[in-house]
Amino acid sequence: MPTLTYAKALNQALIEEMERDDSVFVCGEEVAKWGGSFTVTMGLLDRFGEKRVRDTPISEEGIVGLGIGAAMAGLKPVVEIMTVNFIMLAMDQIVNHMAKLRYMSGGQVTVPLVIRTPGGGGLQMGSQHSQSLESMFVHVPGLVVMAPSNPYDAKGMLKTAIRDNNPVLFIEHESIYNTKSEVPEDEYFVPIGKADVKRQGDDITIIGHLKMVNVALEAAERLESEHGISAEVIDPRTLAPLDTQTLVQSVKKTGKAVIVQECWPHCSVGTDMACTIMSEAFDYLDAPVKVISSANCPFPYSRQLEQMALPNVGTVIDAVKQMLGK
Amino acid sequence: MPTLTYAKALNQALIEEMERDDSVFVCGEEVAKWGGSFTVTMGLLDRFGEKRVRDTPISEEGIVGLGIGAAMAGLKPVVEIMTVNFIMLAMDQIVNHMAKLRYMSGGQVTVPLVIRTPGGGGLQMGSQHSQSLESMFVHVPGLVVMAPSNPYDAKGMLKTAIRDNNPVLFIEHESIYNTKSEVPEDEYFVPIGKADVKRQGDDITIIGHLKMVNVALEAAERLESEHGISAEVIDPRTLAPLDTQTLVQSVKKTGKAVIVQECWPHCSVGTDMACTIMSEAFDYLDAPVKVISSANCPFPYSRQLEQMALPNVGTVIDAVKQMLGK
Amino acid sequence: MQTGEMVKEMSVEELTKLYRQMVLIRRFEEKTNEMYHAGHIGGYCHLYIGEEAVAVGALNALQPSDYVIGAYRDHGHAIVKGCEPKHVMAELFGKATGVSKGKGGSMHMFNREKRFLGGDGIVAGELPIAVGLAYSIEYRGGDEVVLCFFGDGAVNEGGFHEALNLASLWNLPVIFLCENNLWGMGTPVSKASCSIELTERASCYCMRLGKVDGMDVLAVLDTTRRAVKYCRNTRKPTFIEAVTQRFVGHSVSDPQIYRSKDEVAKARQRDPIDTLKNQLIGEGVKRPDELEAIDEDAQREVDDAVEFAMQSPFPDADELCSDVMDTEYFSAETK
Amino acid sequence: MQTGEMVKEMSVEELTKLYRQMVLIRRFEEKTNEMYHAGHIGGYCHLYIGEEAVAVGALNALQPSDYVIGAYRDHGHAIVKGCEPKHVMAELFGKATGVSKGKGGSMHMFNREKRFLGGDGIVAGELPIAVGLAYSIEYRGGDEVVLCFFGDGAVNEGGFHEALNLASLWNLPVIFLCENNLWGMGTPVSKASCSIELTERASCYCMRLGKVDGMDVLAVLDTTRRAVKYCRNTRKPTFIEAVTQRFVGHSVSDPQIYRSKDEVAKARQRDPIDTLKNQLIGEGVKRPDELEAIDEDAQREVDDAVEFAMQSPFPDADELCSDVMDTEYFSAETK
Ligand SMILES: Cc1ncc(C[n+]2csc(CCOP(=O)(O)OP(=O)(O)O)c2C)c(N)n1
Ligand SMILES: Cc1ncc(C[n+]2csc(CCOP(=O)(O)OP(=O)(O)O)c2C)c(N)n1
Ligand SMILES: [Mg+2]
Ligand SMILES: [Mg+2]
Repeated sequence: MPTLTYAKALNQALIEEMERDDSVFVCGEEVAKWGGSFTVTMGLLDRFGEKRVRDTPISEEGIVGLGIGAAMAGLKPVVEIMTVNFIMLAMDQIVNHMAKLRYMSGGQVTVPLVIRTPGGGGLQMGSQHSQSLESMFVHVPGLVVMAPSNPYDAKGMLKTAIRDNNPVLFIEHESIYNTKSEVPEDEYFVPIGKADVKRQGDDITIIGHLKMVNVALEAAERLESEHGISAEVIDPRTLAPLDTQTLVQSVKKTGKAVIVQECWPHCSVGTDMACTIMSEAFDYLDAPVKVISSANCPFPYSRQLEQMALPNVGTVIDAVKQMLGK
Repeated sequence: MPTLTYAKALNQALIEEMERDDSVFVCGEEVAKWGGSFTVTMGLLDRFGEKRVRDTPISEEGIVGLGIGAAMAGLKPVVEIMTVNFIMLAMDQIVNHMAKLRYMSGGQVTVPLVIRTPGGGGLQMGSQHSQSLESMFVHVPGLVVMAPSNPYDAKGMLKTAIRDNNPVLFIEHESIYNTKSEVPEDEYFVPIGKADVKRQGDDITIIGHLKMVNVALEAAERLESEHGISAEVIDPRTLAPLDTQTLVQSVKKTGKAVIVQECWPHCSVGTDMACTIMSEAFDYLDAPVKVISSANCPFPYSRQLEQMALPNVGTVIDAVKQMLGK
Repeated sequence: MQTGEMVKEMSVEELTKLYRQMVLIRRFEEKTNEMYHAGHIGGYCHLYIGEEAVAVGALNALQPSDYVIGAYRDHGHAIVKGCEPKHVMAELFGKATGVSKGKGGSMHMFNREKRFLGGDGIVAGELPIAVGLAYSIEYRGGDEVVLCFFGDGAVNEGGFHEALNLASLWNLPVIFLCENNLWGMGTPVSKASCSIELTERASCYCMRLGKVDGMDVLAVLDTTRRAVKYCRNTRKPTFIEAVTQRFVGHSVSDPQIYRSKDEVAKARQRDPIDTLKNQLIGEGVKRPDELEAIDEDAQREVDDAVEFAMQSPFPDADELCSDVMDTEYFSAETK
Repeated sequence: MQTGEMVKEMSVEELTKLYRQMVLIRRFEEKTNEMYHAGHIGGYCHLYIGEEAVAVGALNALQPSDYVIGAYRDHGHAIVKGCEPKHVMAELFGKATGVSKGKGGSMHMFNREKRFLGGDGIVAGELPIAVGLAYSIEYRGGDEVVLCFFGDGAVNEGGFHEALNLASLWNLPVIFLCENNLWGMGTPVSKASCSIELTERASCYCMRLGKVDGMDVLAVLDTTRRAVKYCRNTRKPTFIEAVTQRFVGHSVSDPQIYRSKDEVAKARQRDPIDTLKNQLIGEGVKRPDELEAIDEDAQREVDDAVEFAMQSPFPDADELCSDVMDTEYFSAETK
């Protein structure tokens, strides 16, 4: 099976869907000539031309609105917002329009728009360029929120997102675009709302999304080899709607859970999942679910400080050991 | 003691602070001539003149930015965003600027800006005008988030918000502006980060904010008189920073908690508090904390549907009875 | 064209239609106000009384396949673009038979089939969406245009700016029609916009500009027709300012302390319905009694609409959580 | 004024200062690039090489109490407004001695005392804030002005529109200075703005407009001086487009596939430093060896800045969660 980077897997998904369906088009800042800030749309302009691969002005509100309108009229836009930090400028279009048009119109209008946008920290981008803001979208009913952690999922999920009839916030992560994994040549899809057990284990469940899946997996390996602890690692993949069942089942089995996220702690994906798990697996839990988040502060620029702000393998291992009394 | 409406109590707070401190000014859509969509700024224009009470164009991003700049230069702006729904247009200024300038500047810059804005549903305003979006602000470090439930708190909290040196999101509720309570004539302040036990009880803790405090209190009265259940009712008042201690102490005493909120369920103030309580009072809990939220859908216009979408006294009573096996 | 000439050139049917639509909206809105105060309608409710000539004139310049999108003062636009008054009234009543199943309400009338894509409650929120609708037309090589309505207040929102730049930059067929009724709630244009000439505010987007008397339905029709023709042929956007007047409050519950009774009285002297009525009678197109018959017929239609709304059921409880998403998510099996 | 004449009229000190500041920025940015690739600097890092004449010319038109705010390409602005190069370099190194304690980084240089209110990483994010700074001046009846820098790309953001309207509507003393370097990342102005004349894009806000050759420091100084004078006297905003060129990539890691080597080579022929150098020598203000001494001195200052940054400590761990809030919340007792 060929090995692809996360960026390239996304690129393939776009190419395949654009070849299949004329109504799919891509627009955003620097997606065409530049090939996307993170190279995801590289080569698309040459292949599909300017009508379908379009550089836009720096107008986040405008281009999300553009995507909504085009989707309402039956096209399948894939709008790239360069990073999730800038999506704050398009929140009105997302929260008050994209998420509500179907409902407010009594089901007449559909908005099959995919917004692709990467977030995450760890690259010393500073306070305004390091955020993980997916929790805000999970808060709002009417949106599908997807967040792939590896090339295989990235491709299969983006293809699904484009085919699906709902508005999708498709969150990527800036510092995993070059990570590689095997990606089948045959067409495949990763379904919406289906978590993936990335590693089987019995002693504890570790849940993470995006880059934190890698962190969780590495922690799990070391917990096994260094401490004899068998950790199950689950990637929800879709954050809304959440595959509660898979998470709860695992926790019922292990009796313990750690959630690790790059989001800030409050009103976050992490505490929300923790609440759900503690509610639904209450009698199975040996200890409260532990949520490891980024520090509750804007992200600092300075490297050491930033590293301290972010969860890492060490913090996950420590949390697990503490929970298991080891 | 005189009895005031919530709107009038806020109005008094503004007048007192503006009389005391020349650097306090008010601006926003319809705050001057109209007196504020919900009458909170009524009479201020006549009293303080246009420089200090200013109608703005419909430019939410612009006027929040204006408030930030003025605050950075040492003024004390109180910006009104007509309703929290429209604040989505100013999210970039709030999330990427207001909340971060102090940190990014290494502590040099302070932003003593208060943004007042009401949210909430129940008035058939439809999907775009009925939201409770405070969870999004609680998610973001760097902001104080306050949400008074009654005239007394409203006045004391707004005065504190204006005097405090931090950026404050001051969330009001559209359908309680005419509720009344006693408000002292002497000056007083309600501190940031201090929850209030609105009713003492032993069997269960009910937590709510804004209008849901009234719902919780009414439910508690009926639980007592109709079912002999003694419920403690707590209003966190400040949502960030949260007075975790008061909440947890109460739950340690009662062993059970219901949280009721008008927010949507996911990544919300409610599930976040539930997660905190379940973590910190894990061994004291007889059952998982129950979170009652608005239905996970955009708010419908039709009256009956809307009423179904919102938590009410009945849903709180049912949840409590179920939890207590009654 | 002088509108006097237009009366001579247009067919009786066309002229009658304009008259009837304006009257229908007027009666509809009056009844809406009554039903609001009787407790049948809730929430925000913004009436179009006084401004009828704008929607009627502009929408009659379109072909049915053209898209329309607008703001929250949308009852009139919805009706002219093809929603039945009874379905609009039922929406106001929050009934299952409403255009949006009772879920949208006053600000969110939709009729996808008729290409009426809403009612938007966010000032200027519809402008970027209009640009997207136009993009879809160009994408498919169609000949439709998009007519986008918004108020004078919307001109100061960032979304206005981004939308007009995009439409101009990419040559997209949108007619941006600013309904300048001189007020945004209690704020006059002069307190909101650095220029009171709203065409000046749109002058930096390299698009054709027009200004029209929004109290004259024939003038609006004429100006919009030219704009539509230009837009359809050149595939470029245009901007029209229609200066109009709302004879009533911003919403049904506005006490209007910000403007004088005099101002309103003066405005009412230029009632667009009377203007057309006088033209029709003056030019011998219709007799007064014929117009009265139309008035009565409109009143009947509105009364029927109320009756229909009254009789209609409220949405079922399971409507609360339907239409949020397409819960049949795509999966490989459904391929 | 012809810039040739300016050379004759200005004092040697003034002219030397302009020259030195431009050279200092150039050397600073070259060193920054080097330090970035050596791994001492991380994140996004946008250099000002080629554009020096804009910040130097414009900022020298101000008095110290005037406020300045700008975008992320801010090293040069920070230095000219009064940050010491060593503190800017230390910020880039993420050191505790940096202007923002190492927490801000390249895009977030701040010096409150000198009234330099940042570096902003959000395109156009600083414009509404600039309006607020100006409001505070008017509120207090001061005579200061605000100079707000932003790129050509910012013109298409909604925040630009809202800010310019507000400043014009309320007569606020902001100089909106658009640094048009022809590109926003890989997008030329013609692909982003409906008009390539950015003064045209600002023409609808009823404010005075100016355009200046941003490769000529004296022209920028002259134009900005007039703007500042106008602004200080009339308390009204103005807009200036300074057309300039970045000689390097958008950021230190931009391969520049979107433009030809030729374009860059041509741009470099109008190096603003060489232009001033030739004028100074030509008019006999300075001898070549004197200018060389200045170059060397600037280089030394930059080398010292690096040395300072190298030697400085990283922030303590407890800095992570400090400066988030003033945790001494107001309470009645602290009254
Ligand atoms: C983004 C946003 N801000 C504020 C409001 C509240 N609001 C509703 S209508 C209105 C005035 C709009 O005036 P205008 O655009 O002139 O339209 P008109 O009501 O005159 O038709 C305002 C401020 C809103 N709905 N959306
Ligand atoms: C709101 C926002 N959108 C996108 C970006 C990403 N971005 C950073 S710089 C840039 C180009 C800006 O161009 P311009 O304003 O011309 O400034 P220049 O870099 O040329 O100085 C973009 C798109 C951003 N920082 N902020
Ligand atoms: Mg208006
Ligand atoms: Mg540029």
